[in-house]
Amino acid sequence: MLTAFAILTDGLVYAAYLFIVAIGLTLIFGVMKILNVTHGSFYAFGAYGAATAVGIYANADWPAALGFLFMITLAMLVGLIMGIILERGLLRLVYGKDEVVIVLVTYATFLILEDVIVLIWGAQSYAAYQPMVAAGSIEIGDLVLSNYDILLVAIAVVLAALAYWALKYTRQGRLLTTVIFDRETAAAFGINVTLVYTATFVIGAMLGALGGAVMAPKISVTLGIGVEVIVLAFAVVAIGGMGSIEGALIGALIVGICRAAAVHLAPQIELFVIYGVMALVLVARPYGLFVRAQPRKI
Amino acid sequence: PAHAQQAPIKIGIVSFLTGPAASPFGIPGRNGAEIVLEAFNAGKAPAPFDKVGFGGTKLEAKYVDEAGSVQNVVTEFRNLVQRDQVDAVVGYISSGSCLAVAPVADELKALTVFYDCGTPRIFEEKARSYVFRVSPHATMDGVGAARYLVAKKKNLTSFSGINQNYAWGQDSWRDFAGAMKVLAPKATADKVLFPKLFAGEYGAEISTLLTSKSQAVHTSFWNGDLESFTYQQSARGLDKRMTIIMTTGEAGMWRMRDKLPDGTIIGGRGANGPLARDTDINKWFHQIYMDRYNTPPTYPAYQMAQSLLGLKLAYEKAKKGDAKPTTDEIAAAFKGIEFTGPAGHVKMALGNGHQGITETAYGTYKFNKQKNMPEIVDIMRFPAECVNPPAGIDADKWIADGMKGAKC
Amino acid sequence: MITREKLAGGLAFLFAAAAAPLAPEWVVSLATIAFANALVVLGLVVLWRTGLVSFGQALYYCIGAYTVALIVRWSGFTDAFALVALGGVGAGIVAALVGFLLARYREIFFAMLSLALSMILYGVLVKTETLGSTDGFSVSTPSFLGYRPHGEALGLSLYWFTLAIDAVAAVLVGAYFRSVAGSLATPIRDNEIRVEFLGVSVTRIIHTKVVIAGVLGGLGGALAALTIGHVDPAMSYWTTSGGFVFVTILAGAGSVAAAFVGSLVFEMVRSFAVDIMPGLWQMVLGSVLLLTILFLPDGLGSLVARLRKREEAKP
Amino acid sequence: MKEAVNGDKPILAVRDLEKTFGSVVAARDITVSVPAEQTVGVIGANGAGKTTFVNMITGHLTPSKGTILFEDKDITGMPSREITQLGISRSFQVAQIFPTLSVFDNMVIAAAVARRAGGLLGNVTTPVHSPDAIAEADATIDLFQIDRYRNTTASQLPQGVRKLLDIGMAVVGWPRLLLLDEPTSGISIEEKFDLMNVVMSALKTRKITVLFVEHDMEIVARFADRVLAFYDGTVIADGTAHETLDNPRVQELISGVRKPGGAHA
Amino acid sequence: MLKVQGLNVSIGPIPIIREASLAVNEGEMCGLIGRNGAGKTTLIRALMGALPASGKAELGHLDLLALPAHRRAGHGVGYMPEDRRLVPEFTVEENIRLPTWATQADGVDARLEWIFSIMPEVARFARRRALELSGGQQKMVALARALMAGTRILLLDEPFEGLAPALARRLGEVLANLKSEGVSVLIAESNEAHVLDLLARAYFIERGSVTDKKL
Ligand SMILES: Nc1ncnc2c1ncn2[C@@H]1O[C@H](COP(=O)(O)OP(=O)(O)OP(=O)(O)O)[C@@H](O)[C@H]1O
Ligand SMILES: Nc1ncnc2c1ncn2[C@@H]1O[C@H](COP(=O)(O)OP(=O)(O)OP(=O)(O)O)[C@@H](O)[C@H]1O
Ligand SMILES: [Mg+2]
Ligand SMILES: [Mg+2]
Repeated sequence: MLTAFAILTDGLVYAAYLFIVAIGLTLIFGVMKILNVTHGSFYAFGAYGAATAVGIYANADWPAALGFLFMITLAMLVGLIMGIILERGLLRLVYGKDEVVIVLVTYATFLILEDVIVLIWGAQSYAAYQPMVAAGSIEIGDLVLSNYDILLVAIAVVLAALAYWALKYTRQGRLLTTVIFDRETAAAFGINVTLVYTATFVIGAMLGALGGAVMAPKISVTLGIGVEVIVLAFAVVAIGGMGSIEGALIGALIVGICRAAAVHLAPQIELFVIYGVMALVLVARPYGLFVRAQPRKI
Repeated sequence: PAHAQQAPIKIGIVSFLTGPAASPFGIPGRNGAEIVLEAFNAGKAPAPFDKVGFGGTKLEAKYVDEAGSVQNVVTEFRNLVQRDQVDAVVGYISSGSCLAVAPVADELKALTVFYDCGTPRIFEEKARSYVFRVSPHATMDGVGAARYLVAKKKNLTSFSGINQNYAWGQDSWRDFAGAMKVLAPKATADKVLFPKLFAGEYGAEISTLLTSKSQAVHTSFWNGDLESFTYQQSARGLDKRMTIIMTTGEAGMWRMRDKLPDGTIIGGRGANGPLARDTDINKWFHQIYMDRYNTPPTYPAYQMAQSLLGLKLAYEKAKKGDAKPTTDEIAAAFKGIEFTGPAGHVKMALGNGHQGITETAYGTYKFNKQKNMPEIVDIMRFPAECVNPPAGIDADKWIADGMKGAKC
Repeated sequence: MITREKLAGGLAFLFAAAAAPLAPEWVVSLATIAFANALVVLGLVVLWRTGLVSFGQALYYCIGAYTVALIVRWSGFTDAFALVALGGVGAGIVAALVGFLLARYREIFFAMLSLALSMILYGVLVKTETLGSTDGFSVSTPSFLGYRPHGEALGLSLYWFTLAIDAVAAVLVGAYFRSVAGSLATPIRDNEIRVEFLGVSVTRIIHTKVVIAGVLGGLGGALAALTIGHVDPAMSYWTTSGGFVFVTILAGAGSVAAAFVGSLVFEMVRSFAVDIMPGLWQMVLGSVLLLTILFLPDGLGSLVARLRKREEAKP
Repeated sequence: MKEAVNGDKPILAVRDLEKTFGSVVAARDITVSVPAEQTVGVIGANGAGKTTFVNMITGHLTPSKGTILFEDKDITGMPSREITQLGISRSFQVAQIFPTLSVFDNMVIAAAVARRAGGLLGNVTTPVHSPDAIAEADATIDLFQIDRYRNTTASQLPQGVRKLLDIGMAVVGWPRLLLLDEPTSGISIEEKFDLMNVVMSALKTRKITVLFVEHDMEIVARFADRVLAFYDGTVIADGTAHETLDNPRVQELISGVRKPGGAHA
Repeated sequence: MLKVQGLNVSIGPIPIIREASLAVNEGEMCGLIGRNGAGKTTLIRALMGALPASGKAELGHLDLLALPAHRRAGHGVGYMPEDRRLVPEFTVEENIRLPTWATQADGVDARLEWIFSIMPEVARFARRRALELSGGQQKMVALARALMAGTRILLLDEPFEGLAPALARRLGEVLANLKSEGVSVLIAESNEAHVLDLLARAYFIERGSVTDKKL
């Protein structure tokens, strides 16, 4: 019983982590058809930015809640700036090229940014645990849960709801669907495609940075954290169906619960869980759980 | 005057300069090399290491990144030897790198000293001619941890392990669990967890451990993962329920400071850092490192220093007159050499004189609030012959057979 | 019909073979690895022409390498010809099996599924402690039909051996590109419906390509195992695949020769970057890739085409 | 209707065909048999089910009900590539070409595929640029009068030329049954008749049975031996071109001709 | 209403439209007729901003070419691309409403009502998703969508291609009647038979050059 409860909570927390990490990626893919490897850099920069912020606020002795907000704001600011620079300065030049080539552009950017981290922050690692410590914990039976983890789940739920609502029920969301389908038509019917692209990429970048920021208190902010995140996020997004927000949510839940169950019940298979689940889902549904409708061609 | 003209001796230093292993191991290792080589060139190392450079000839270092695939590592090794014509290579942190480089080094007849990689397989699988490792292999870490735990926790009935799912983590756990079987046969291994390397998120693992009845948990995590695990577990109070044994904790304690829970059992892959004895040469090394980098040297720096000291001695032992000794002569001199460095007394006792052994030490972590400094208290030392297999016996087999012949 | 390309390729091959004894050893070994990896890249080119990119080509690379390594380890058999052939066959069999699955996928899903498959192999190998887990294990030096070279001779033999296999692969893949099945690559990328209505099974053609790329990947891995003398599970890790895709883009899908040139250039750039900027080599690599994409959108291979155009423009 | 011309079996026999998409009935109760070498025109309102009918015959859609026989072989539900291999080929309402290849390459690949040795090895061992395939491709390009665009990349083609290329790619394999879905829509009026004349007579010479969907009644009247009229998923008229086009329901619902007899200006 | 003068359009290095001039008066239905490859589509796409163009194009007093592509629809320009381009996951009705989402025009419901009244067959499948429609049905929806946006001028690229003659005739008459609403129409056609009798005026285009021709 306790195990079942633990699996559920651990799964939820892990799913929240995956979802927060993947949502920016799936958004950018969904709209721009770009499999954005730089997402790992956004995550890393967000985390480093957050660690810097936490360093500032820990020294300044601000209240914890304020510190947390400061951390998130600073990280998202980092995402905003990076997003604008990359989209306006680089991606703009390669739109229309082969999908794979664009993936490689983002990969190259990612490589460069990895070293930019070294130039800015050096090779040492940073800690930002204060917000997590401040959040405290609650005890449920034998289990102790960190309130910060519960906060993460809440953030994920809010993000998912916001994104779903924004895409399905707002004017902008529907315009986005048009841009996704065809840029030229969208422009011909009055949609500012350039702006949509920039906005999407910047929002995606900010979400990536947000992912890094909220994870920063839990982890050691160190070189290479971006690499791990990329594949994880790709897997979640592929399971859910590329570009689908609800898919990313369900994908994150499936992987989260499966992984938690594996750790508790069969730790030896933990390493395969994510790829195993991905392979199984893709075998059953070749294009992921949520597929975008294809027009009739004949 | 003759040797003022002599071309410098070139040494290739290979260490992680980028990637996740750079900060905990690669950079301290590299830094250790830098200051020690500088001291050698200035002739300022304490006796018997006080000759300028190696036997009077200055040294020149070339630093190479170990990051990348084994393929890249081997290619860069060849480049060092064949393109840059270095006289010796000192380096490597990953056991995979060492295993791949060893045969190439022998084939190219290139003198190579491994400084941090831990796998005992290097000299167990095959006799090596030009490859040396001054630092003891990793068996000592698991055995030492088990001995310390058993000595400190009398009524241990159950323990768990959380180790990274790759060779280092698996080997570390195998050694520790094997030693526990010998030393505390009544205690059972409960949860055996192997999260992915660099997983970053350990929520489910911590829950599993929280719901277990173990009194201790063993981990060979390092840096990023170690810190993430430490922060996450302390938010959920795992250390209040059981003692954590961190076999590489020493390398991370200066960074985690008061976040590392008091009472954690700390190892440093030998008597390194705060676990090292208070000798003159240790004080010297600690001082020059502090002076330059403003932070105490951690075990990779010690391992690098020990390796360079060993190489220097071997070189000088081989050197006859003014001529540069040949690689074969240095290798022959290196075999079975003994010396005392910052991390204590080294004896090249295993692997036909190619593999060093030293004593090891474990202690209990305590953050000294007054001094605002981490401390290791309750240090227990284990002689080299107590935690290392005797010559000619494979480490795994030695543990499995009950660690026969251990002299404690 | 001997075209100028073929002639140039043949001359380049002869030059590469003849120049080796004069070159420093480290150049030869670097080139050997580059040319072994080039086979994997060639496989990716075969797929890429169909619009498919595999982020899991390391699967076959690793299988080729482990096939060789395990045979050597268990039987002590060291003949390079047989070993490399078996490496290719082993990877080919795996490719033929997973091809039934992979051939249904396109675009990013093809890439992701192949990535997943290679990561599953990675997981299995990491879990196999008897094979050294992530540390891997060594492969003893090969023999060539009874000839057992050492030292410099071994390096040269491996180099020529790799070059010979490359040449055979290049000729066969070139012929494949000119065949009906090979020329359907672009059509499949452009419009599968039309291809089906021409009476061709798209799935089967893609399956064939998966197998061809798999065999090439296996051959590359087998050669790499012999050259490096060591295998480890990272050969199956996604970053390894990513590296191959990187080289493929660098080389361009334009011609067979580009794969070899691209691979060699990449190895050299990487090695010099590590040499000159040990802490910032990723930045150098990334910049090289970016500049290539921006200024040579069709890869290094297109340089040749440009030169030729300029030449033709001259009277 | 006049069944077989000289006593032999129909080349295409369709019985009780039905196709539903959810609640939409795109085709129902369609029974038609086409004798060899006949040229059949298909007309109908938009959304009447003409394309659906062609799609079922060529295997793109599986009928919900009914059978399709081609030369007495049941091809119902067979994949389209196998049906093509049997000798049925088609063109499309929206041109299906290879946009990144030149017109010539489009054509030569279609030609090479049609005349390859077959099988897996046949595909791999036959070169695509065989003299045969090249000759056939060039001849077809000439036939369709698009040689001006021979080396143009297909994505840059004007809409009309795309359609010609599309039809050319269906014709270049010289099938036994050819289905054309709105071959002339989008093709400028000056070219239309000339072109249809040349193509149709080439097809006649080769004894190819043709079924073409068409909205231009003059073309239908000129080239079809027989005309089927579709409305709301069923065949509402089937007869010679005259019989069908004079049918008052057809005039009201499809051709929009108010006075019987003449097509509109 | 629409005045084009000395318009040049190149795709890459190739000039496609050369010095094209034409004018459509208010409420007038005007043809742009030419054979395949003459440049009709290119000209219209340039007017919509999908291709860069030089020269002059004025809508009323508005300099069309100076306006970024997405701002043109807001000035009452309705466009029907020759390859339809409906958004597959929207319903037919959503596709028709689409331009008004971007421009945030008023009176949308009334206009939709009116469009449905002149094209009752579109109303019949208004709730179906655009991705399943037949070619001709999609054409109708694309026309309806253009009508939604085109309060001042409609740029229609081969609107009747693929429509059954009965329907094509009726729609032609509907378009001709837009005169009463003051909407101008420019119809590109390769098949003048469809439209000739409905047109007030027609321009002929050949190899990128436009000539005025009395009917
Ligand atoms: N991307 C392009 N690059 C180069 N040339 C192009 C491109 N697109 C179109 N063209 C050329 O521009 C010319 C005009 O094409 P356009 O599509 O405007 O013709 P059209 O009059 O609309 O013909 P249709 O009636 O067949 O639709 C053609 O000769 C075509 O080959
Ligand atoms: N895949 C599909 N899903 C749902 N409905 C479909 C599908 N394909 C066709 N339909 C519907 O079936 C009916 C017949 O379509 P079809 O394409 O056969 O018409 P058509 O006679 O070819 O018309 P047109 O002259 O406009 O091309 C239409 O109402 C169409 O919406
Ligand atoms: Mg149709
Ligand atoms: Mg056109």
